[in-house]
Amino acid sequence: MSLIRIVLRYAVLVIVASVFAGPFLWLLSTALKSGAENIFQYPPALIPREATLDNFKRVFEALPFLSYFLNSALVAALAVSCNLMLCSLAAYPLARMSFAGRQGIFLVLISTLMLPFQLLMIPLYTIAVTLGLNNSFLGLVIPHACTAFGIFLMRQAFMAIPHQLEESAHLEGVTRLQIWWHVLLPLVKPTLATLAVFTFVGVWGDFLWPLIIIDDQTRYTLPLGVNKLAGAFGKDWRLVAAGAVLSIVPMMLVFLFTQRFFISGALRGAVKG
Amino acid sequence: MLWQAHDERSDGDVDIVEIEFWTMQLSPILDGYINSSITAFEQSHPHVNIKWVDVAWADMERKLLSSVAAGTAPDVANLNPQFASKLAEFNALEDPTRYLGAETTALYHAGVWRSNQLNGRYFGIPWYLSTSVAIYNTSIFDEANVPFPATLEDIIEIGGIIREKAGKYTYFPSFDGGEPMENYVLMGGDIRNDLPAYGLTDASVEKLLRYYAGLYESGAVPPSVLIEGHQKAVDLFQSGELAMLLIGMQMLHTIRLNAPELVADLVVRPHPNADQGRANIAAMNLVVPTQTQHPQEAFAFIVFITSPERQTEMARHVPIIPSTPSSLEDRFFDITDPRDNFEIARAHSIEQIRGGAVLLPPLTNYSRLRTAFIQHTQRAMLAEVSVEEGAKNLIDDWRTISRMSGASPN
Amino acid sequence: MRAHREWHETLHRCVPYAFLTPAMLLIGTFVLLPMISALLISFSEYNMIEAPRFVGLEQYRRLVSDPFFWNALLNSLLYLLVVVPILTFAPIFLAVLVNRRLPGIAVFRAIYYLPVVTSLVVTGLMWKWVYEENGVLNFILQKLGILDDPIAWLAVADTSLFAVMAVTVWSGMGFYMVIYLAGLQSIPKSLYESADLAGVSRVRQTVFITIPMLQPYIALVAVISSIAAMKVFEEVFIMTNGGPLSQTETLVFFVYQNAFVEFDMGYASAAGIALFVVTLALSMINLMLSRGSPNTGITMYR
Amino acid sequence: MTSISLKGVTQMYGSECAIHTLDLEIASGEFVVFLGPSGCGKSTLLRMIAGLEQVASGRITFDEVDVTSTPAAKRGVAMVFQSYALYPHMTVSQNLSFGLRMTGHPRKEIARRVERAVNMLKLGDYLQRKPAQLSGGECQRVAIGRAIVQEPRVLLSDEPLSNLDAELRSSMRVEIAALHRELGNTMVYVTHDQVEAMTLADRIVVLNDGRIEQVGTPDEIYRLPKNVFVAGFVGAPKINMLSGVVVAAGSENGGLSLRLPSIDSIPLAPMHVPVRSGDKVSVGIRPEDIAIDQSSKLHMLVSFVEQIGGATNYFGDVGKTRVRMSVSGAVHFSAGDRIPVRFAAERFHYFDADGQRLTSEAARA
Repeated sequence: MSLIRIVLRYAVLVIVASVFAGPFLWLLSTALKSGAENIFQYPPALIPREATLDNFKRVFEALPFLSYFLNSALVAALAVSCNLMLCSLAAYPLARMSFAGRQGIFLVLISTLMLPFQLLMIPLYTIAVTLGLNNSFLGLVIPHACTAFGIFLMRQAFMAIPHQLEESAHLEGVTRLQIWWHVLLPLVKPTLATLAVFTFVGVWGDFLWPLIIIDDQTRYTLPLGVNKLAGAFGKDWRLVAAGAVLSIVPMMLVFLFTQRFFISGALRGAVKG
Repeated sequence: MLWQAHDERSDGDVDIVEIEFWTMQLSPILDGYINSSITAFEQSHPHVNIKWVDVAWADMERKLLSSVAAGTAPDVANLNPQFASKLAEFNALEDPTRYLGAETTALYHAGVWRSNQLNGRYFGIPWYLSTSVAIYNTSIFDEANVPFPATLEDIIEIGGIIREKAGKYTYFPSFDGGEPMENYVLMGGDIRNDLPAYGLTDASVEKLLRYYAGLYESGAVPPSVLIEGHQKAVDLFQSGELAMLLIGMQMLHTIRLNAPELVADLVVRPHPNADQGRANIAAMNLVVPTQTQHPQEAFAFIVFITSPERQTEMARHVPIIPSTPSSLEDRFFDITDPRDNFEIARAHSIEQIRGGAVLLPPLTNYSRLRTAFIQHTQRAMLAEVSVEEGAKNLIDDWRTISRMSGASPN
Repeated sequence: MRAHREWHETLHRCVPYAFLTPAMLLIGTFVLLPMISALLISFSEYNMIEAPRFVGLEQYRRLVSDPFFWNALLNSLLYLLVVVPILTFAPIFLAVLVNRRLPGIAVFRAIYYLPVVTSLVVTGLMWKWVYEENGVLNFILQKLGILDDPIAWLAVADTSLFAVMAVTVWSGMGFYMVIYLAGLQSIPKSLYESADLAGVSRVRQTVFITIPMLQPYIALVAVISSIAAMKVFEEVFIMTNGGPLSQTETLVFFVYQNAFVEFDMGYASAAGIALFVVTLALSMINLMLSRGSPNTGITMYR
Repeated sequence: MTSISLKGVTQMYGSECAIHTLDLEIASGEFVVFLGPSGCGKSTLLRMIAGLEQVASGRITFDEVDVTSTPAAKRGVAMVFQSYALYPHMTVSQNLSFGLRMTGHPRKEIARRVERAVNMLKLGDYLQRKPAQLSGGECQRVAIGRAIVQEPRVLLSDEPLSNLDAELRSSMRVEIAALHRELGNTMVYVTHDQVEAMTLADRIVVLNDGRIEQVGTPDEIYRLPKNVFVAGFVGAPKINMLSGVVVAAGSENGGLSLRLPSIDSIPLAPMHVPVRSGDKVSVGIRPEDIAIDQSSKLHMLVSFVEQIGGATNYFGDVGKTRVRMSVSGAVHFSAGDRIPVRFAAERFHYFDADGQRLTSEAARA
């Protein structure tokens, strides 16, 4: 690429980035503003007069944020591993095998995406209570443990893998389960990473369900904590902003870590021609 | 579950009763107070174990509703009267008069106590109260060179001048909660459960709609009143874009926190219409859902935590007004520093509460009524319909709803 | 010998179901069961406190004659019409933009993804601030001389729905960008190399190579984003609460309002089922239009 | 060493018939090539033998044992795919040993088999590389190696060389032939390339439209094509096919000649002609069976000349009939020239109106 091209590209990258990052600058700036500063002044002041980390400290003092963090992390880890495992298992026959009811099962799965959660929440809660899952980490995982969306996504990925890879393994006497684990899963790593991030985002930001299923404050997840922050201090926006920033950071880290998997050329050289 | 019951019985006399207690947004500020209250109660009632759950203000309805639907309702819950009355409508709440004697019920603010009934049944016990006072940003009034409004209607003209001279908005009449209907009563109207169309009259509804239309037309209120609630009012006021707030005294703390440099310009006055003998009291209730297995213990706990002593103690921790008038005799509520806005606001609040009432009674089909009321008020405000037509439509809707619920005797 | 083979056959036939069982158990219990329950509730009157009472098609009759339902349905369809095409195609360019090995590109990717990982509660708060009368958008537009008087974007009937749509687009772009990034990896480099040799411009390469090659992913995104568009709720709930004057009420908002504000679960469920039917129909059309039909990609071997 | 027998095998795709009732015997240790245009069903047939596709009806037996419903994995076949189908995330050595590892073979056994394949195919230099780092030819070797380590009863190949360049293809052909000699197992090989088929096969099965057109040695296929399709498909440049009516034409050449739609007529061979006067026939003449003969009365108007090293191909018209002619040696004529040509009538192939070969007792001799 020529120099002009590179400069142009970065210019576009930066302009687009400013649209995406803009509102966050306000969030960060509010989180960094000290108590002596009016956060509602006009015209808006983006740079804090004297930046301080005090608000973050106060967040940790006010609420057991660290334990909310750990709860969220535990629930997210559980949900992500469950979802990756179960979705890719279920997606395999849906993408690659022929059996009675395949079309029907697939349609039912897709159709489950189309009812709003708000409607399913009360019956789901009743079921969770019946199974004794209320107020437990397992209960928090339920709506994310196996998602139709995940199955859909994995199915799409499996369908893109050349059949011969699977057939040749099959001729070698390799079992379906072994093919799934040793041949297919390594090849859909980008999609697995994608699904992992999506699931993580879903669990990490889930608010409605934890709110209903969790009573015990020691089992609170981050969004519940941030929500509490928003209400508890007569809407001290500085604390709310600090809490929001704290809840976003882990997800950014997860994304930065996993994104290299999206970009790996996993299928390159798998099949020629 | 079976074996558990068996276990308890074999243990003989030690039957531990667990009472689940839901509050609205009291944690973590009141952690110390609530926990010590619970400990004190448990000491005097060794067979009761209180499990405290704190829920954010905005989430209480969803959470309580789900738990009622799934049969896991708490034993004691802290609700506002409107939501409580919705539950009461379906007989989901215990009647406290079945468990409490007259000497206990007499402890509470009589007007507030009376307002906790629907169709002749009581459904809640008042806990703590608040009322709106007026907070003015004097610098804006000075800039426009206008006096503070003496009545709600005055805001129209004064707001127009402020808009013109200072380029700011004056007032933010929020549409969340029951504010428009409370204003209707404040302006002389009446809302009653036992009349057709709940007692609305053309003249007074037109008066209210004219008021809202006037506010909007003169530029006294920002367009965002259509989509946002009182939180927005506070934010606007804090940013110096709004000249006045009609709001509970506790908001002074928030303003102090978020916009410290504003404090010097603030003046606190009674609510503009309060001196006409009508001040609205906002009450927080404690209720006992009928799903509870232990109503006796639940009410015992409520009586304990709403006792005059506990409420006085509570007021020392957070800016509330106790629902037990005897608490207000405490020296704590006296003004010690006449320049302290908050103490002035509290004095005004106590004054208003002593002579005030819950202006909006519990209504059957409350949320439908509220939705219709707001819809028509906003239409009139935006001049999409004439004030007369808006009033007619509003009353028609209320009449339909009242017939639907069979609440009125016609 | 023969019995052995038959046993083997049976076992073999069970394989697909064995793979599906764990997922179907979970989805059956925690999604299908609630779905069926919602369907049953839509035929009853249910306030969540007293037991449901069967009323037949009454709730649906109410729905048909309720102007607020039609308003919500129209708003949702308008939402779909505006948001889905943008969310289906714009992220392709975003993905192409960051699908390069350049220094610091990971940071840009992360920034574009930032809105996705932000809870809609926080997003709503931030954008309310942007849209305010004295907010940043008006500030910038006035500075640039595009606007004379500030507009209360969310509170004015003409702009409110579109302002909310913009937030949906903003917070969804990164999500679909990631899907496309995964898709871009499957396009052979040689296609671009030969286009380079032929002197085809980068923009044309995107249009004539990337987009056709991403076909299955585009189908996926189109379906998912339509379903998401029909389910828009949080943005509305947080930013406008359906206002001004029902201008931004969507179907799910309508469902929520009736369920959790009016306690009218039967009616809310009927509206939810209606939403389901509309979404299903739209998705079927979408799947049929795109080549990613559920039929492709199966070989029969054993 | 395994013999394969297909009896009455059919395959349907939906309501389309992909393989029509088909019988075929493959002897133990034989190298059989399925030859045909794309879409003729040759890959389908191969996959049915492998067990990758089900059989709608009919029986497949290996060594007299019915394997029709035996799963692919249990048939003892290995397959080399056109696309190589190497696992991109595994090294060459992992690729080779994968199947054996998964099926729980002892480590020593795996090492022995892999080593044998590595030596046979000279894979030693890139055992630790991944497929993306290999050239096409190297990938092909690995793919074959992976099939060999299975020590299959039957080795199946589905157009294994079609992605290689011409030079590599011819050298791999030699290697595959050598491999078959060394391994000695039954091999079934699918290709659309007649050169591959001719050079490798013990027997060729020509397939068209889901049917066997002819089974025979390469020589039989070329010399005695059973029908118009086989005659047309095998041989390059393509055989000339002239349709016309047999007429009695004086005494010369036994008195028969072929009247073409144009005024031209071509004299037929003097004796043993399986046709009679008045028959409508097609006559196939290989381009190399047409020669330049100054004495001939027939002339070819050359429209295009193709020089391919040892031989020259002329394309042109005799009368109004398009004709291809192949002459060994260098170019003598160019487009626009009129060349006197002679048809070697004794090498004519006669086909009836249905395209089937006409054979007289004498002609066969």
